[in-house]
Amino acid sequence: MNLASLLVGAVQLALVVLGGPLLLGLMRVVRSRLEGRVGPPVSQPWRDIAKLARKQRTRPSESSWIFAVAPLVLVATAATVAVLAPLVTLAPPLASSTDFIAVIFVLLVGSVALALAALDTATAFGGMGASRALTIGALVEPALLVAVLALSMPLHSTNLIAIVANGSRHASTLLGPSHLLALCSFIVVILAESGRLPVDNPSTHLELTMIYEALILEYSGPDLAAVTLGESMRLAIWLGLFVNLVAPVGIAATAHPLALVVGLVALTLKVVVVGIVVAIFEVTTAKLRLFRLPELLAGGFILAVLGVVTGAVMR
Amino acid sequence: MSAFANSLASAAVVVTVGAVVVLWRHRLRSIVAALSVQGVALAATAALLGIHEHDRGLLAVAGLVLLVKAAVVPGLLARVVAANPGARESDPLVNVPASLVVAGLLTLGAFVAARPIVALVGGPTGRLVPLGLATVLIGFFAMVARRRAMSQVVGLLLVDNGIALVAFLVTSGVPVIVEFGSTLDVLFGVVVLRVLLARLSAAGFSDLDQLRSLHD
Amino acid sequence: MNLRHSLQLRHVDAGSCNGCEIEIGSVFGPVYDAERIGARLVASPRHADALLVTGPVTHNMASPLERTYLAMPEPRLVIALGDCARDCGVFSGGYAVAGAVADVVPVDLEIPGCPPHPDEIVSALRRFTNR
Amino acid sequence: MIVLALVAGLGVLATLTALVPRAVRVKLVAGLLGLVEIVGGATAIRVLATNHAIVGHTSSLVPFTGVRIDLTPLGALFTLTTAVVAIAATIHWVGYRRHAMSSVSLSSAFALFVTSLLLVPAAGDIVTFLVLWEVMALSSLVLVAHDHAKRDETRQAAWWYGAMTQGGAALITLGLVVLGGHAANPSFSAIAASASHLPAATRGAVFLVLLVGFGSKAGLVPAHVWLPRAHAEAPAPASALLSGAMVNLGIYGIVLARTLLGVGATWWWLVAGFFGVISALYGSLYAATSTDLKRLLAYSTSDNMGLVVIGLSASGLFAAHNAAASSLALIATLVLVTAHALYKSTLFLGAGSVQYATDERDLDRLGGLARTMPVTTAVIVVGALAVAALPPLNGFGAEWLVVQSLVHGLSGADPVTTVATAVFVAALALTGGLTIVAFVKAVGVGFLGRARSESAEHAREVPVSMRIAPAITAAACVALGVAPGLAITAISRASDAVAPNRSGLTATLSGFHLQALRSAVDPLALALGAVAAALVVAGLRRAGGPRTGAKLRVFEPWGSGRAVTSARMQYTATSFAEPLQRVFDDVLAPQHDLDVSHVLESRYYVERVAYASANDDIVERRLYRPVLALAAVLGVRARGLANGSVHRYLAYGFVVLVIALVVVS
Repeated sequence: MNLASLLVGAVQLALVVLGGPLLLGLMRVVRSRLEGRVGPPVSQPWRDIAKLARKQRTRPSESSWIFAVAPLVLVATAATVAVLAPLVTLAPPLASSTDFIAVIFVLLVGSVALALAALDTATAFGGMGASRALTIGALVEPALLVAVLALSMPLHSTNLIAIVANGSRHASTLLGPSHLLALCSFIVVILAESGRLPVDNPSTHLELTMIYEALILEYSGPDLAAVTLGESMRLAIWLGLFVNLVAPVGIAATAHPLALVVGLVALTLKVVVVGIVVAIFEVTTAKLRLFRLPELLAGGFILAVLGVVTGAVMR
Repeated sequence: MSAFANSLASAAVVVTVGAVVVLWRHRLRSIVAALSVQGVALAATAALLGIHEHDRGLLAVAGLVLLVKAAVVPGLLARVVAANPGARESDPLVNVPASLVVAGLLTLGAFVAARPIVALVGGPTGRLVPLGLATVLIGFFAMVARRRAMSQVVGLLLVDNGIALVAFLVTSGVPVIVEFGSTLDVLFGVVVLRVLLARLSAAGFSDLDQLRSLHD
Repeated sequence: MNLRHSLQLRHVDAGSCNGCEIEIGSVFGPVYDAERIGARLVASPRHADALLVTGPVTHNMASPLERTYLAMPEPRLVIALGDCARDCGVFSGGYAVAGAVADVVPVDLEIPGCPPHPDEIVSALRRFTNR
Repeated sequence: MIVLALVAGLGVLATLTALVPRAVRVKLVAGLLGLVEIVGGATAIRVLATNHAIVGHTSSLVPFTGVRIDLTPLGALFTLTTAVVAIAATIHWVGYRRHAMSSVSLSSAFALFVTSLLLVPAAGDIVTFLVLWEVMALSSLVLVAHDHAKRDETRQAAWWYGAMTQGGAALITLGLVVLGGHAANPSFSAIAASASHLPAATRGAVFLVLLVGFGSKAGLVPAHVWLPRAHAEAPAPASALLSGAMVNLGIYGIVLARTLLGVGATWWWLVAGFFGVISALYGSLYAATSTDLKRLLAYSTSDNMGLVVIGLSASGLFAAHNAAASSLALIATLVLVTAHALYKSTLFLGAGSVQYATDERDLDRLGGLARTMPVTTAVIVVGALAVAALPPLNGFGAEWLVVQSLVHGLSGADPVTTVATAVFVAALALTGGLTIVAFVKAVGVGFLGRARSESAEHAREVPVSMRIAPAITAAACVALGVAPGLAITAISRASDAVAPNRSGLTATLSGFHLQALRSAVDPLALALGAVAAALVVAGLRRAGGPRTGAKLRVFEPWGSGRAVTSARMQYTATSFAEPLQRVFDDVLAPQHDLDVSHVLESRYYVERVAYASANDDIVERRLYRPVLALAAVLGVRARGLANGSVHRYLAYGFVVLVIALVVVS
């Protein structure tokens, strides 16, 4: 880990922190336009965060330190991943230990913290959200890890940088059916993990249909700002990883400033495109009932299994 | 990995995924659509093999497969569905998540079971045989696990498509005439089944388990 | 208070005839689209900057209204929407009515009308969002 | 040799010391036991540090064969793990004594149990092994049955445990005796040398017998039924030992079978892997749906042992084609075993503290303990995050290594192994997800929110020794999590004793590095990065807030405008697990019972609605109950044979004698 790679990590972190809420804003704008509305400005989530930061924090009387710590954990884990993951560049700090599974589990720490905090509020909604979010999380896990297994097959390594670098060097890997199947399964995983339609409706006001929103009903002020920021960072990270697994075009192979600029622009463009696609998909889809979700997730799982089988067959 | 190997594998994978989608979706329209996509992929497999081996006969078979399995047969079934466009496989005997897990296990099983064939044929074609075998197994399972008569017909066609895929991959095209014959057989079978289906639904049966009442 | 172009609203129906609710619905619909000025309805008073109250306050809703107000983080605003919220309107003196919104929680802004036109609601909200 | 004799001697002394008067008993026994544990642990550390086994033989003590000691690095790792867990359990015991744990029989059983646990891995021949194994089994049975006079559940647990453990021991004896008979020598080293001359079928049969025997000790499904009962009913220090040390010895036994028999055929490990997968999924599913804290922990033990066996199977399967992945899988397994010992004993000791403070094990009657029992809660949170395999705790490193071995094992694998590996990964993943559900539920419902019962509301933090004990193991979880390098040398030496390490695994103090396989992970860096980021965000949060007025306000929870005054408005453990229970309805087949009674005057008015749902162990219900019922029926039938006539009994004896003579001739 040298100074240059730390700098690169800082660039990635800054991009994810600044860009996460903007991505969320962009998706809301696309949604509004498709609904025939002008919609909020793209910067609206940032305006909300800035305002929330100047409001009062509230804490339910029954809660403990878990409630206070969870938003910090959520943002901190997302920030850690933002620094380490191959988003803008293939040379982030600690490149040799940027492991796919580690990335997944670090993000998982944030989800678990939020679920515990929701149970800590002693409200029915919090428990409901935690129960549903974790049930989905548990059912997503097989699809996710088997997809990772399929992605790791060409190199027999789960090092995320190595996987992305291999894709950028050998385009034929990217077009291999095993890789494509794993990525299809990855889409299901991302929709579920980041609480987008058809898994969860991020703009619902009905408590009884909520999944992820129900977790954070008790947060206010700076806490809510942190949670909003953390969630949007996670969305940006998932989409960023996805686009780099699909098409690692333009990703900076070194920490050279020019390459970094190219990488920055390329990543932004790719994530914007995918974000728009996801938003369009969301407008055209209805939310699935909670008990239909296992069907979707099992579908993701079997795509990943097919990916592994195809990968093994093609060897 | 050559472009040929990659695209051949992709086409074969789409055939298997088509079978999975039949288990995955509830709407009969989607199921028939999946069958059609599978037909296209099957034709693509044949066409790729034909191009690769400069075999005109195989290209002709590809054309026939495209016509029959991607257009005519799904078209016939789609007309049955059109009578009742919202028809769904709403309560299958084995629920969807469990079916999909079973499909996964069948695919893994096919991979193990196809070892001797893969060893015998080898090469970029022979190694894809497990995918065809998986399609056959999933098709059989769809017939067992689904209630609607339409799903059963589709299951049968999945089995047939799977066998066709294996045949293409193993022999790089059975003698053209055999393939012609079997494809036309399928067409004939579907026509008969289509008539039967229309009769059944006219008589008010859609769930095959209801046919048991005829026995009593 | 400068809300910097961001105004989260928690809506409480304190006993309204639902006329105002219909107008609120169209405020956030395609025609008037209050989201473009940075206003948004939220699911929890903890997330809200302003309480959007409709209807006269009935006896049953007086305590929930007050709790909702107290549950909001400071600084907080209350908007009384419609004539009933301002002075109980036609329900004034009804046996179920506890009083106007101002009798239960401190009101910062009143939007008159029965029901108020969506335009008026949007322009009232603009006074907070400065857009 | 001498030190091990010292351990045994002190252990026996501690057992006898239980006879001293009650006033000083616990302190004296605990002191002596502490000495036993420290000496045992130190011996194990010496073996691991020098990489030299302690070997010895004395012809006294046991007739014919004597006692043979052979503490290899592998055994030493298990002894060391046991020693750490036992130290914590003993400290906890000192505080726990109010709960009738200070009686003569229980004190001596506890001492004997700890001593035998420490010594089983040091056994160098069949007889020594089996004798120690039986001592361990019987002394733990006494502990499980501690409350048998008062509680029916305890009696049941003791019956199940006794029957299962003796059945397992019988199988182990059978398997080992076959091997020893062939080698004509009871020592393990002689058996290992001669077992390769056995016919393949015999070796396979012996492996299966040993797998089932040791598997029942490790709590593998379907031989797990004793586990949720025994672990739940035993007093906390004993549960910690059962789950943190004794089940490990079941795993030790399976590894021992591998060292004795060699890697063997593929099908061995497919069978083992099958049981591993079933145990992992079944255990985690029941853990996720249990509402009893200690049952939940027990099922989770079953699940973790399943994962361990998955790792062992992967190691066996990969041995033929990929030595690197095979040895990595073995190391990963041992890392997982030690990690499990630490976090599970933390959790059991913490659960014991909760039971001590509230007299409750039911999650739905706990809650709110984060404020009344902060230390215990913090300890439980660490244990729960570790068992959920979240970084930077030790469970994460273990699970990461297992996944790595599976990923690398795919390289060069034949279709059968590939399929097995894919199934292993899927099982591992689903298990991981379900474990998170289980432990978020355990912590969230059991410790956070509002107290759900009087006793939980008035809970007081437990005595200091009971706070220290789980804190020791929790600290070890954190330490080995962020600095896995501390233990990896010892663990790879232990695995070297079974199969040489070819994985190229090196561990710096802060992480695992697999140079040859281009994978690495660095929990310390992750933790430091996250903590730094969290501090920055905390600073920003502090800087934010309104210019005027209070920055933080404590207010009642939001109940949609209603005053939330009742703890019953919270989600319960049952409701928390309800979505999962519905998803896995076909597997769990829970029993629902809805009883609606109407008022006399009209059917349209309901007087009372009673709803009961039971989620009892389906293996027990569908597999064991019918068999037991059949046995009971046969027993009743057999009663006809015994009608009290002495002549008839003599006739039976005569017939048997005649048959025996015929058979012999």
